[in-house]
Amino acid sequence: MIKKVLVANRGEIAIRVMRSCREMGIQSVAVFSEADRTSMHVRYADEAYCIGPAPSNESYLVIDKIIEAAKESKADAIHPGYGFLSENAEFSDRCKKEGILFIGPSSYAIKTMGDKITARKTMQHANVPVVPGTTEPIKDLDKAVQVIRKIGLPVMIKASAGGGGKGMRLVAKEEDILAAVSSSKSEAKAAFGDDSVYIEKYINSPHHIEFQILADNHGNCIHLFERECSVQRRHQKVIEETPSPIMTPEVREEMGKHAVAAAKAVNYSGAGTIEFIVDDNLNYYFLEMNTRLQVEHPITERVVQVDLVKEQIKIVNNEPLNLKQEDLSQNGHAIECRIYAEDPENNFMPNPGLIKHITEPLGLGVRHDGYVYKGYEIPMYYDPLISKLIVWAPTREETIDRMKRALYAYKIIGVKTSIPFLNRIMDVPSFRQGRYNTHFIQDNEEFLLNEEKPSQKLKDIASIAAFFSYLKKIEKHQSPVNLNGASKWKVFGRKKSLERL
Amino acid sequence: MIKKVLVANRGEIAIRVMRSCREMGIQSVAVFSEADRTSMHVRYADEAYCIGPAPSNESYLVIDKIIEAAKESKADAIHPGYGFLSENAEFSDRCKKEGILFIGPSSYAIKTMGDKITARKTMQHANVPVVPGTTEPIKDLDKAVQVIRKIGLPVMIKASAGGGGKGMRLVAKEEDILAAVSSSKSEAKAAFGDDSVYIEKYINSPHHIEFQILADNHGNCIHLFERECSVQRRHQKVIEETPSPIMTPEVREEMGKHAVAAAKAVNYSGAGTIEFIVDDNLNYYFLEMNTRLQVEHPITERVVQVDLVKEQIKIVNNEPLNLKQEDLSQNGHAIECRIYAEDPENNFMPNPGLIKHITEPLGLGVRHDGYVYKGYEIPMYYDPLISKLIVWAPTREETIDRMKRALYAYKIIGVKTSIPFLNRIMDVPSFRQGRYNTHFIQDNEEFLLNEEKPSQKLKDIASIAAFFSYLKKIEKHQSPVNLNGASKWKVFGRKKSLERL
Amino acid sequence: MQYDIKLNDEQYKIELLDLKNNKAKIALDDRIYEVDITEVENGVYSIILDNTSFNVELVETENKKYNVNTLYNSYDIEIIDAETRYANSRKKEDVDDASFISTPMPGKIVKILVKEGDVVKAGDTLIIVSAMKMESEYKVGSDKIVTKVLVSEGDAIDGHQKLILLEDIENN
Amino acid sequence: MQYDIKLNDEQYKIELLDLKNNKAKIALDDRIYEVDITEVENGVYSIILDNTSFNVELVETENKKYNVNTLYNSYDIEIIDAETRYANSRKKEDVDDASFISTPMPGKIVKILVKEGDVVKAGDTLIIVSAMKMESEYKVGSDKIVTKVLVSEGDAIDGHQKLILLEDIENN
Repeated sequence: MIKKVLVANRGEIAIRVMRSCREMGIQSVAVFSEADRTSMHVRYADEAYCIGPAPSNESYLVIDKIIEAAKESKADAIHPGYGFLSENAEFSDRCKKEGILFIGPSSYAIKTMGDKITARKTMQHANVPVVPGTTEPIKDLDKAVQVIRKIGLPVMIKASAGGGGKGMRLVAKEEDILAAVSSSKSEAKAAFGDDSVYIEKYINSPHHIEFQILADNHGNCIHLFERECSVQRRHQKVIEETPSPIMTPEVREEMGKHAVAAAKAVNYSGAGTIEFIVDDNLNYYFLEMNTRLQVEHPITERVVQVDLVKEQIKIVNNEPLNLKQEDLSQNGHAIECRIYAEDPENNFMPNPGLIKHITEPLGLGVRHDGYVYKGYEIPMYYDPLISKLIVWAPTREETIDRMKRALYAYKIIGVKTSIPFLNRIMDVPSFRQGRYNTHFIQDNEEFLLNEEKPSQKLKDIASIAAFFSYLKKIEKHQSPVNLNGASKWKVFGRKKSLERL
Repeated sequence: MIKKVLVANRGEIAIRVMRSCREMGIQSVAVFSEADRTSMHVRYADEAYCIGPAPSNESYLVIDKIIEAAKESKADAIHPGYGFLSENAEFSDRCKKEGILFIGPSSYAIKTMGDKITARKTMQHANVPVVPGTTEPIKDLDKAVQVIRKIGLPVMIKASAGGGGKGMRLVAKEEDILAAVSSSKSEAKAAFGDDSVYIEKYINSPHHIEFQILADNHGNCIHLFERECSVQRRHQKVIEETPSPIMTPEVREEMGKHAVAAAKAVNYSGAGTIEFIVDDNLNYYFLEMNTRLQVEHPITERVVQVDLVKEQIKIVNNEPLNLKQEDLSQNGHAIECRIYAEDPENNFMPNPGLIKHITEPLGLGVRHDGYVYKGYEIPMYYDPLISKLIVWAPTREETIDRMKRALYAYKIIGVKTSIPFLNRIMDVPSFRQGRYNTHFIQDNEEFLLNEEKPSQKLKDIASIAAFFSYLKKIEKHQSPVNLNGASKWKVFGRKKSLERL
Repeated sequence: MQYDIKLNDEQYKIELLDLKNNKAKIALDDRIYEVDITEVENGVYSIILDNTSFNVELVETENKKYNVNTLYNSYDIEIIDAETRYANSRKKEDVDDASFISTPMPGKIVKILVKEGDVVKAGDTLIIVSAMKMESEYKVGSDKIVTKVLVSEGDAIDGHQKLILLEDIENN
Repeated sequence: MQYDIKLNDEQYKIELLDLKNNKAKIALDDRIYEVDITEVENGVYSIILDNTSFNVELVETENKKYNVNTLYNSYDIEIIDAETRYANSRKKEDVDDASFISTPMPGKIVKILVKEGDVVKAGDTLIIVSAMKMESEYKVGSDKIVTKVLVSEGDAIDGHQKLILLEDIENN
């Protein structure tokens, strides 16, 4: 039985994991870089260990330091969160070797799913549909061209070792094939030291739909239905929802079965996600598997009413799953908005800095998973995710209304955030109607980035507030500190008071 | 269709109502007393009207002022919240007369249920079980004594016009009858101007269990199951939960039917609560009806997955209920803790004052309905409720664990609160086991009020924090302001720095 | 430099032995602590001692007096420096022969039952104060004379504000 | 007393005509407002105008300059008082002939591509800065000479910090 968990992460996910630990009576251990001494996860944890300088590759990514902290704290298990070491096969192995439980899958599952081509082959073996394309890395330029002609245009060229869009090329026209393949290969070589590429049929107006799965060490594997993640900006998810507005019960059941088959094909254990690319006719193809907890896991938690972190821990405790596929259902609708410290008006430039004020949204149907607080300075070294706003209601329409209500009440001063941008997404007709694909943000860019024109009155209200703030400062400099908050102020020759301002 | 709602209330409930309005696209109007200019409901609303001085009887209780604000703002409807004018039959009538929709029942329902004896009679008529006792007000002392002898001891003597425990007497022994009746009558006379009393059989180890009902204007009436409210201190609810840990499906169904019958007996419209007193053998008796939204309504909202304020508004809009009794079920478990500004160590004395700091609990399964913020001063004129912490989980046990986790993260500095007291309730074995009745707090007073003895280390940690705060202040006075936060400080002759402290 | 520190009814010596960035070495009587301490929010300290993470929240209630909260405990802590020691020694004598009525919290004066010059007996109610709908009676602990009534009925008052001044009867 | 106030690119006259408790009468050009205004939290104002409730949140970014937020809009507002006017008139001439590279946010210097004395052409990248895992290239807008490089590779920098000083070529 796990009694103490080291969380090898920071930010909102570290706290989210620790909350479930606390509910289970498990002690939590934080690790932190020198830039994170004041971070909330350090304050929330029972124990805290400094593991080095600010840059991740000198702290959160250094396996030796994490293991050392785990040993010093006598932690039974390590939860990697998402990002950092969460999909590092070596780390999974190392934990095993050191006798520490890794709250995640085996290195075999991570490695198999981590290599795109191996994953494709494994899925084909398990009869999980994959995007038509090559199953072998192609090193030869001529071969690539042949294959593309066979599959038929348009196609995507992707780096075998790749990720994050690097080495990826879309080819729509015959005459662009040669240039695209060669630039993809050279970019892959530069980024990953391996110029292997593979080729996939390009799906028009694609939807990104993923299935959450849970598998225990006793051969049980279930899926917890889908998440629709097509609202993306530069391949980064912005908003997720469940159920998917385009899904049908029949396709859901089929895809769920394939998701379970995919997980079983790698003897998966723990929580994982099977990502599919889906076209408008609900043809679906395996895209990849994320062998960890996802950022967007809370929408599934709400709709399926399961605590995924607790399930992860129970699985590592060797308990059999007590959730049965036939008992699970989707209950109402949930949407997650990711709140980033970034400036939508300035090309979404990250905007780290000091949180001068924060009002968090609360109330019925609202879950807010964050970590920043008033006076906290978001460091520039890590992901600019501030928090996740998760909203539930019985229907999709009411969920959107509730999300707008929550965004209305969510205020952060000090850093720019994506809140106004997210609010505008809720107003886009095609989003309201649930008719959108991964081109959604691109297609609606103009509407989304066009700030509402404020009225003269609103501008004057803003001016008045600034003016009073100025007057108050002036007053403070001109009169000595007064203790009861009420002072007489005669700058303008008339008796005026700025009390309570 | 209602387009604008005036909320004739303040504090958390005003905001809770406005949140649902906002989700429905309804404008909200706040009213506020002079003491409430900075209150969150004024900030949250679309419009705000000052209605007089701080004391409630000069502002929130003055019907004319509320009506005037409603007219000036052109509000279609008034939501009274709970307390204040929410169960005032005259107010309901007045709204009707002025052509403003009252989001609550008719004055007939309020009046009938407001008078205990009329309510008893009406219930007997509707075959709803009532506590054995008198159905006529007893003015005569001798008559009272006779009746008591007939019912058999122990009995409760209650004021007909009463409420809040005033005029209430428990009589256990024959020789105490005379004194109890006469003191009850004189207290009733003084408090309500009416010395009528009635007599009820006293229920040993009673449970307070109430049923939420909803009734529309088309003859539909449903119940949304029970809430267990037996954790009380001086007749004030402290913690509520649903489902009740002592309930059986059979009794629940029976009680639900009686609750619906009770509401129908007064042609009820809107949301209401039928309170029952229940003994250890699940014999249950009608106690009273609350003809308004209850403080504890959110636990029902979570478990039955309904927004009760939206339902209230839809009913007043003359829509038929679209919830059907047969479709409703209880989903998991929810507990509410009421967080008061009071000092449990000092006889629960109200503790108004300035909120110097607040950290609200967040995360999976947690709903927090509050209204205070950092820098807000809780006024001394109103109820000291700061917020309601509502927690949900699939099982009762997990809900308690989650509540403890939420209470752990909930920090308020500046006023004393009931948080540590509530946390201790979660640890009482009989609470954990769900075996408790309305004597619970009294029975466990010693455990509940005994603060955990801190270790020497913990006391030293506290001393160190105070000491640093002191040193920091000293430093500030001795050296000029420094802008980059890092200063050299040589008070002790050695090179030391207090930077970042 | 050594200070006295009072925690509730206990008193210790406290001394800062060393400080570098957030790392402090502190002696409390003969207990030596090496802590990593930082004020993360105004009045909120994060302290790491032997890798255990503590959160402490405090408010300065009066000059050099703090109300300090750890997880579920609350302490009144006072730092006694040279200045305080001097002030205390001066105050000593005249503390016992004067007296007053005050309330622990803000409220409103409902009723004043005495006037200046009244002789009151131990247990007599002098004043009734309401706060948050609850009325409390404030009584006198021993026989006294009312020397001054500082408030009127209807006044809003702060916590710890002097409401009525009293003197022992022997002194008059 | 009348002030100039700049909101984004617009400029108005602003004057406080009357103030009593929270109630203020204010002129903005010829628009007169009577508002109930109160700072509810540090930097957060609640303003009631004709019974409409507004929430405004602001941060002083520089002396007399504010970033002000209403519901979904954000403004840069500057109060121009006599002092500012004087300072502005003095600065005027030497603004145009000097220039520099800075970044809008804190970050870390990844690479510096120029050294002092280099002649650079419009569009040349001078420096690469990373913040939150994203690298940005900072280019020069017109032909210039690099007069000073104020930072080194690996340095952590603040937003708006001057990194490289430039001068027009004609001046040399």
